[in-house]
Amino acid sequence: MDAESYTDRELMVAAAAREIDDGDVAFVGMRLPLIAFQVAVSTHAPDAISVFESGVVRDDPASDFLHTMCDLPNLDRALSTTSMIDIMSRLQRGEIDVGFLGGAEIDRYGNLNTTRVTSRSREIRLPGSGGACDIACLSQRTVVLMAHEPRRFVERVTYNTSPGHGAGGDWRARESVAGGGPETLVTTKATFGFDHDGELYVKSLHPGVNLAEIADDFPWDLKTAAEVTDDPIGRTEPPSVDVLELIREFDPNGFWTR
Amino acid sequence: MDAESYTDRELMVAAAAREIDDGDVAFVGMRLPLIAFQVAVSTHAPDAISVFESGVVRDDPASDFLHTMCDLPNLDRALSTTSMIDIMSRLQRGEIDVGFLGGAEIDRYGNLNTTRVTSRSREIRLPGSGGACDIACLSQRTVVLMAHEPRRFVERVTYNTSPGHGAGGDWRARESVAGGGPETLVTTKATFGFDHDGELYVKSLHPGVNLAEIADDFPWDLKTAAEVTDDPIGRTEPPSVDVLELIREFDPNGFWTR
Amino acid sequence: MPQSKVTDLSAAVGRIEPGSAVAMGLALEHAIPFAAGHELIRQETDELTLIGPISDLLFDQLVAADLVDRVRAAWVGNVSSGTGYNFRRAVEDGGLSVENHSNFSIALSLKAGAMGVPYLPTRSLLGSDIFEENDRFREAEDPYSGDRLALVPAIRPDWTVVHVQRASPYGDAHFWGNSGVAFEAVDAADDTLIVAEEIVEPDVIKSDPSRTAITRDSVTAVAEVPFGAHPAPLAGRYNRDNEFYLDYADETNDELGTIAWLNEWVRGVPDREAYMEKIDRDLHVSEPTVAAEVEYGR
Amino acid sequence: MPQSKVTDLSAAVGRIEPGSAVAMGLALEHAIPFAAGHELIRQETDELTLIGPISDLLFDQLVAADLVDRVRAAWVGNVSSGTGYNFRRAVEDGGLSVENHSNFSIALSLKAGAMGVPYLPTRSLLGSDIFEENDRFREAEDPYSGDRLALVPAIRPDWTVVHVQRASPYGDAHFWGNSGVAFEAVDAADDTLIVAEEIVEPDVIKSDPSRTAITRDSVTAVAEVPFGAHPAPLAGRYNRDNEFYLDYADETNDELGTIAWLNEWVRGVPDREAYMEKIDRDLHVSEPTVAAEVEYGR
Repeated sequence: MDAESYTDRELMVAAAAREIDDGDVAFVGMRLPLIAFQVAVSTHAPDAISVFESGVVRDDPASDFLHTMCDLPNLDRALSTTSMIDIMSRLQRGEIDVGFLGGAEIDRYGNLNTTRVTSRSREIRLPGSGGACDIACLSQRTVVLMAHEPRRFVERVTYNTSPGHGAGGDWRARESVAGGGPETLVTTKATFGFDHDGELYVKSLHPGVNLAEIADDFPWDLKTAAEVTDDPIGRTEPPSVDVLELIREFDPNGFWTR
Repeated sequence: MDAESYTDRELMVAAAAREIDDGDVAFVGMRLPLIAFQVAVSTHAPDAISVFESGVVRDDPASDFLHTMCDLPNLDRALSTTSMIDIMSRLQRGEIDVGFLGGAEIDRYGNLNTTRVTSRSREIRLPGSGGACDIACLSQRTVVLMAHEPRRFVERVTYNTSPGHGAGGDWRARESVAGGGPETLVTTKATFGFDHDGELYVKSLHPGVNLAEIADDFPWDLKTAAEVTDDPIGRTEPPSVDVLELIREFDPNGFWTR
Repeated sequence: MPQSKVTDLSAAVGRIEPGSAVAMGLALEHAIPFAAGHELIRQETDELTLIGPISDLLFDQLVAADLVDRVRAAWVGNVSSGTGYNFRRAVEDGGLSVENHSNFSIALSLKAGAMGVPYLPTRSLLGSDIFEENDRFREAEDPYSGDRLALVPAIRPDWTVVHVQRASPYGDAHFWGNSGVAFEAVDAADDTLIVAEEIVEPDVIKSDPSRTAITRDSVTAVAEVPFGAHPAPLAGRYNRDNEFYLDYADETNDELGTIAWLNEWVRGVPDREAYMEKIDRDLHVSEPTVAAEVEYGR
Repeated sequence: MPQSKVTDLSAAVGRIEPGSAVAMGLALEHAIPFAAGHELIRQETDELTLIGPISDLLFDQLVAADLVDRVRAAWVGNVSSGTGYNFRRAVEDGGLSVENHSNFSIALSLKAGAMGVPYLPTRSLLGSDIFEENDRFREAEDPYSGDRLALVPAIRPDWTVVHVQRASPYGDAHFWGNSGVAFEAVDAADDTLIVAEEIVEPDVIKSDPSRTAITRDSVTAVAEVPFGAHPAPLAGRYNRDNEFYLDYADETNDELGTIAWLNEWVRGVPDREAYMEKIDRDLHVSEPTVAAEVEYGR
């Protein structure tokens, strides 16, 4: 294993894992968050538990690689294998501390689209929400993971599958959207926060990335930490050797992370 | 065992058992209906199943005497031991063919009171509805079992715990009460039906009982089968030897039936 | 390592403050947490609101001990004999407020709390005086069909107390046999006390995750109390002690008898162990049915 | 004796008429009734409405076979690779109508059907275009708090098809592992087809009634089909065949490839036995975890 070289996705997993606090109940979806939870509970968050919309509740990493949340290693020695209504009711009761989301598009206020996009005036159908809309509406906070591709950053999503901060300001309260909305976006190039108005700003750049390189990827004037907080733009901490080892244990063939 | 002599309650159980058709899903409450279902499924209704609000579903008699629906013999080798919401949802979906009810008071239109009665101007608190209100509202039909005591027959119940035919006529439809309402009342002296207007009428007298003897028990002019149908008042069939044997097998010490 | 929530029953019940709204006796005649109820009596935790569908004796005992201001239930009595004399006396004397429910309406109240919604709609209740007398139940028109419906608002107990066969020290619990509204009440409550027949290694729970009825995130305290449901039955463990219910009915028909009963069976008994020695009856399951094998694995 | 409902899968699926609304693939990636889906394709049962939360390939295959008019789902694709190419093509070409749901809204739709109420309220959906674009979802004011809520109307499928580990000939079934919305869909449906890994004696089911997920009164037909969920996993029996999902993605990127795939894996295969011979992979659970013992009895 070469700890000096890691993939963008490995970095995203490491960054996502840090967003799970110890004791959190984390709503884990497909792909990278599956691994991020396993890393978090193996390192700084031993008391975190994960819930999956399929009905699975776990307090530890699965015993083998997971293609999906329903692979048998995720069911085996789970705390509970129950129903979707059970899991979604925890979400609706406000008991999910952090939920993970992805998207084909994200806009200035963290709204996400996984339903349909337009490419060269042709409409492209995407798979749809899954549980994303529910997680976006009802989690105490959400963390978004996305490949850093300019076409994904839009002023306003074509279709608002998973509400973020809407049109900004007190939009969530006005629209009765219960949860806290997006708190962090991790792309393959940087980590972003959302300011008091719910607008995206760049918080830290991943190693080797500079601001000029990504600013043009956004069709609006991208805010930075320097404008929003007193802190300058940071440098995203690379994954530690221990964390990389764990990622490669949980995804031994790099199916999701390479 | 003396098949010639049987108790009033044994007769009621036998009559109640006859109200369960083969293939029925029967909502069984406490006491006598517990035994009636066991008799029915052992005789003419082998394909009937019973559901209990506690969460029990059975297709056969319990292996031992039951004081309550939750005694272990009723849970042991049940088809399902589930939740109340599961059972009540079957009721609300309209899938319960017949439900059993009792009451401290019944009125002209089959409304039942198990909440509070007035005795010599003093209010007496009774245990309450349990599932009776739900069974009364939502079963396709209900069968009421009551000791034949004049104080129980009232023009209008003091408190309508379990709606019958309300004020008569199309009251249930007007009030959006979903199920079919009471079809039969079995007392210790006679069996009653309800006419097209929802009013109680005497259908058959138990062996040894004559009409004059019971007519005064009702504070209104009691209708009879002769007025409602073309049939004369019948004579309730006494329990057969086989049925009595079963009742005494299911209630060996006569806890409920003697 | 997750934190152990194991404590003795007395300390666990001590966390339930006077004035609390407590849901208990939720699996109907099955698995009633009598040991916890008796501890409430010994600790004189008063001004309680009790929540449950039917309460086979337990509510009557807490009312007898004068600890209850309000009952929100469908049925309060003694299933073996009918009347709960102390409940009846307290209501008739005006000292106890009752919110009358049907079993389904209390189930839906707790389910609404469990689902995190303010109410659930139902076709039950309509036409009854339970509906008419309580303005918490609202009439609504179904916007799709125009049908008349009843709305049942959520109940969110401060505490839910349940008795289960086995739990891990972290509060993950297996339960089998009929559950009534027990787990809806756990999900709806702010705090849950699990009284377990047996505390087991976490691996036992994890060997059968579809048997898990409660996960740790809902649980405040876990106490191990063998026979903690007596005289109620517990599936696979012990049968109902019907004689006990009949004796209670005989002995609590008046206030003096009730005081004597409470002194003998609750106040004069330090804990469940002493209580079961006093009972001295063998109620264990004598003809076990072993559940068919189930495997998980990978 | 109750009536046996056992029939072969072909006859059972033959009872599903063209034009039916069918809920299947309800436990998410787990226990997907692929065998029944393939039988629908062989029988060319068309004009279907498909209902489910996410459909890991199954809906894409039925769409590929041009049997589907409408999908009511939260997600349609291939969890291993992302896109379901046939679903995507059909929608983009305008030949397939989609009612967009979230997982929770499809779950609540089926739960409302299961509970026998016209709708259930939720705090989800609000603010999303899923809510805005569909006038079946209604806005409501909570009469208790004034809060804004969304109402999700009931869905009552004509048929629900589920795959379970074991069922009795009468239709009482045990299931373990995560269930998604499978049993809500069974309760909501007019008819249910159980595809069972194994048909067992009724006594096996009755040995563990808290494991029972379906009782006979909901069931129309029972078919025994070992490996009937492949390539989906089934708890305790076989793992997910990820290669199969990836191969499908590779081979169905265009219409010709799709036709070839359907001919090879569905139309050219008479039944599941032949299909599994063709798969020739050992997916059995190799390291079983045995569930802790449970007893009932008296």
